[in-house]
Amino acid sequence: MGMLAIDIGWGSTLAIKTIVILILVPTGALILGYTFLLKVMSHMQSRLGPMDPGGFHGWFQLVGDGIKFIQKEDITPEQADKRVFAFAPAVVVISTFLVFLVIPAGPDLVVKDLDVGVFYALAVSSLSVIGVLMAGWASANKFSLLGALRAAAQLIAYELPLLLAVVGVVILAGTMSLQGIVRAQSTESIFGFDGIGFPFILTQIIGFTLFLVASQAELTQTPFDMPVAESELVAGYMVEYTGFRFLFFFIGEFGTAFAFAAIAATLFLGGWALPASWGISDGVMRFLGPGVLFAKIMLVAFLMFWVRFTYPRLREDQLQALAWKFLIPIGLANILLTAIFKVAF
Amino acid sequence: MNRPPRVSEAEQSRASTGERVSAVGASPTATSEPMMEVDPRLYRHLADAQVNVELDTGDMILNLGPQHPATHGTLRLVVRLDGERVISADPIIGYMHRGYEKLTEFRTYPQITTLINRIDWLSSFANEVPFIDAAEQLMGILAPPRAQYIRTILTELSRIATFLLFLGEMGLQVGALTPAFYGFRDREHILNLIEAATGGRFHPNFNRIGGLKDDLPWGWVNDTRTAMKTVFDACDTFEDLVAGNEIFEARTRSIGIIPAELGAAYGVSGSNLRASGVDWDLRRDGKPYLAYPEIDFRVWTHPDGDSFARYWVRLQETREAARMVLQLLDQLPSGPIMTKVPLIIKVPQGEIWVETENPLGQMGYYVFSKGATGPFRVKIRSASFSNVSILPWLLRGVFVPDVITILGSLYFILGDIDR
Amino acid sequence: MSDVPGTELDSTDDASADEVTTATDVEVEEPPDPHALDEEHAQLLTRLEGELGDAVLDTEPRFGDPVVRVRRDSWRRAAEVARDVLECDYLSFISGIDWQPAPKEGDEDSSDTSSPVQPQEVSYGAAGSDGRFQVFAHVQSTAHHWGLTLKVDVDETGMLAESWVPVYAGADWHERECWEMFGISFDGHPALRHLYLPSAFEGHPLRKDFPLLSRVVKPWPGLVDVEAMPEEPEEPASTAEDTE
Amino acid sequence: MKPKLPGLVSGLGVTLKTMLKPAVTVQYPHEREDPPARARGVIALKEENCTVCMLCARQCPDWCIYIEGHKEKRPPRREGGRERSVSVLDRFDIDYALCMYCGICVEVCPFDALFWSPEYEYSEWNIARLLHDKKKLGEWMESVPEPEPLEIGAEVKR
Repeated sequence: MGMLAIDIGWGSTLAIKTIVILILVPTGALILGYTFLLKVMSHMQSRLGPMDPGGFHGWFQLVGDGIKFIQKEDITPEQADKRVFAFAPAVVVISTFLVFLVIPAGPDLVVKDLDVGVFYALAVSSLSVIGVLMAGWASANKFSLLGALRAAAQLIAYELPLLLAVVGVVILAGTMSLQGIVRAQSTESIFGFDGIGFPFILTQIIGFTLFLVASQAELTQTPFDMPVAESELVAGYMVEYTGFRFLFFFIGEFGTAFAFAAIAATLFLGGWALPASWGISDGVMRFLGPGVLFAKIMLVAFLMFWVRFTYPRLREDQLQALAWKFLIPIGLANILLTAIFKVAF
Repeated sequence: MNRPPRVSEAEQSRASTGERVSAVGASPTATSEPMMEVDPRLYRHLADAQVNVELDTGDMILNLGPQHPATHGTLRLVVRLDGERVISADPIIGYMHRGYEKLTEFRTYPQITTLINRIDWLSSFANEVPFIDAAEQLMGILAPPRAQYIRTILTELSRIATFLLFLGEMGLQVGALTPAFYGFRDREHILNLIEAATGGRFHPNFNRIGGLKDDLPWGWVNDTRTAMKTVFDACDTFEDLVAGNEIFEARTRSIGIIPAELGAAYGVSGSNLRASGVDWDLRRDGKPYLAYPEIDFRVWTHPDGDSFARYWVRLQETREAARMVLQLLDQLPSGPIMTKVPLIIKVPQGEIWVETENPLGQMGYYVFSKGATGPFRVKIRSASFSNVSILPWLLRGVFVPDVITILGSLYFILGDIDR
Repeated sequence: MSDVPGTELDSTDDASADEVTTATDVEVEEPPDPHALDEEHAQLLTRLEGELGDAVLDTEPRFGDPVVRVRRDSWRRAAEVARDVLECDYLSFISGIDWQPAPKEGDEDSSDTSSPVQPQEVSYGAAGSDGRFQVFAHVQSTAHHWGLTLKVDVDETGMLAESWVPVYAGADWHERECWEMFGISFDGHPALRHLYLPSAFEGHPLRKDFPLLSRVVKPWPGLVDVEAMPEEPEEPASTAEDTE
Repeated sequence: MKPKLPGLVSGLGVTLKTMLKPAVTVQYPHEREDPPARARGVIALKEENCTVCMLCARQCPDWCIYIEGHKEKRPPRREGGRERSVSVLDRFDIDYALCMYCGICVEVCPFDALFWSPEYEYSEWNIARLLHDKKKLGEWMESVPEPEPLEIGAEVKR
């Protein structure tokens, strides 16, 4: 890890990295939330979205919201299970921060390049289910209880398709470490032509769509946003939360969206790397990498939010049927297909 | 400029067969909860509604409302749930009861017209029409043809405004955020038209006994024609965005099926009943009123009687209303706006029942007059009151999200229920 | 149009029934009687009378809509006949009416003309009535698009009418509202409880003797009058009359 | 009929098209949408026409017009004629917190003293200030538009 000129030892580099992650996730959530939830959604609904706060196109809106939430009174319902109620948002947000440990943003801009990177990322992302259940149960409110039970059923049902979608990529790359996958995508070539490297989306288009659909469900976004269905359960498990705790949930929601977009970009669109044939040295990539990754994240996030703003919501039994009867068989078929291609070529 | 109706062939063919989803059993038997057998297709989602006894979890009583995003106002639905499935639903109304029938006993006729357009505030012009018609018939006078035509145009405009809001709103009930904004955006054109002619966007107060308060402003007819074009485009957008959407169809097909006989027994009217296959529209079948006999229009029905059918029928009726407005504009006669009417209006003794086809259903007034400047008693029959009275039967054995879909598809207004 | 049998002949009602138009100075030539029934409704009426026989006390067409008053004990039977024989499967509404004129609120000479002054003597509507309270309903046919209005008297002591819930499922709410507003209870109704008003509400608002409370609280701005010239004698409150 | 794309795809098309089209919203404080001439925004009082006949106060369903007046002696029009006694307006308040903008007062006034003006920006922090007195109602007079021409085919009132 000789990134910096002077060697400041293992401990402090880790400290710097955690600080970077602690800053990166909320800002990532803010940027994503601002561009998509405020600006893109409004333009899709033929309106302008916030224009006044912060002068140019209301960029200060979400920062202002954050400050507003912080200074808001923090209400705990009287019959709530106090400790569980207080701790639930933390559990939801922890899983978001943990995911960013393995996502590479440059040749060596990664906190810890685990060999089981993909497996770790998806395992950690399912931690939030516990937080959601805790929130729903502890706030002693019928609506939030309903929301939490729906969320639990949904998140568990969609872990499997999420994993199956990723297995195809792992077969093609031959490794589970994200850095390795990124390297594979930039160096390999498709049938001899290596002008654009080999982003796995080209052959893994089924895997990509499966991953997007499953991550929509993980993020409880509109085709699958039963846990937070405004017209039914008002705000699902977040009903009783106000002030700073609600801010946690907000960061959790958009942070996870940022994380899933990052994983999708890394696995399918080649992550921070540009194709090796373009001959850009690692030194330059160290600065260029985060920008490229950010652009790809924005592309994937646009797809996710575009679907979120257009489609109505499914019912949970239809959602479960979709997962078990439709997505999982497709995931398995995709794996089989990739394996055959891998062996054949 | 009459555009052919953009209707998918499947709906077209099934709608024209006109067969009605019939309740196999006889009318409701004499038990408190009118249990009855229903046609097997309907029973599909009722059948697996039996309480799973072996788990024997206690029922949870949930209050949907009066403060709830899906209840269009202050309807309170006390729902007994077993898990996510509704065992019994009891709508509690009256949070918005303003006591109109008592108020009418202390008002003169002009004052009442300003009040009654606040019953169904979305299509407020349409509320005034039956009352004014009743008073005019009692007095034996008839509004001049131009006034009748302008009244019909404004009624159809308020129908389009109400339905555009519904087409967007229904998307929101089922979870899509965007259609609601399209509904409001396109409705603005219609409200601007109504405001240009009458002075008020929501409460026009344009009707007088014997005619209208004033004539149309300059250039209003051309503005209306261009507005009708945006209505057709809006309907096409909703067709693509909501009606054609497979998720929307999955959420609304065969949900909340109202058999025609039971709907009639409960007094369900308007698009809700036409969506169950009943070919009945007061503008064509009832006593002739306003300028409807002079124009030809098609009454849309749908055989299924489920939430999707109600959405589909209202979508076609919006297009039909836009075509009707264009016809009316072409045949708009010139002439006076008001007949000779005494300054202080005294309606002679008598009673009359007048009902019209309002956007939400059939609205009627039974006016008793004893020759004073105000009526003796006015019975206001509002459409949403009966449309909502079928909820206890309709919501049995239904999932919670489907409760919201059914509430959205019945499309009631709280002011209309509570009067 | 048979006359109102037995009960005190109420002249004003008949006078206006056949006198064609009463609008003061609208000169219009003699239109056909506005109340005439078209042959569809006339035939409907005869079938109903044939079916119910002497249970029908009086019928009177009102603007093309037959109004039929039936005996108290055959109210539910009339509904069954309407639904089965006349195929009127659509229940429009059921409601009540209190024929007693509202007492003149406030003192006699107060020049409060905010609400219209109703005539004080008692007069009944079409097809008459033999008491203060009446329940009336309107039913229609979804297939043949005809309809009729049925009325029944409710005696002031019992305040009881037969419930239509066994015949029309939709009658439930209408009858609850009628019970709540007039105090007419319906036997055979599953659960007569408040529909609009809070459960602790006593009194029946739509009865004529129930005051409109919102008006009692605030003085009427129209009561104020232009002060007379200081030295002139107090003018008679003429301005109040002519505006009536 | 354009080829029937599956609903899911055509729905996405609609939102994308709308995203690229300009927004329709009016940024209120900076841009303003002026209401049509007939909009019933506020009621203006032309004091000279008012003869304190109290008709508007009596016909108003919301009881929101409060009038006080007194009689005065005025010199006769023609010399030698009898002295005229004329009612003079002391107080004419309209409580816009109660008013429902029905327009009965404007119509029932026999002396054309009340007019409609499309002005709508008179919201207040304190509800008591919504009681506009005679002077304020007079100020609204110049925002009353000229009666605009009617549609063709309309009978021009004599």
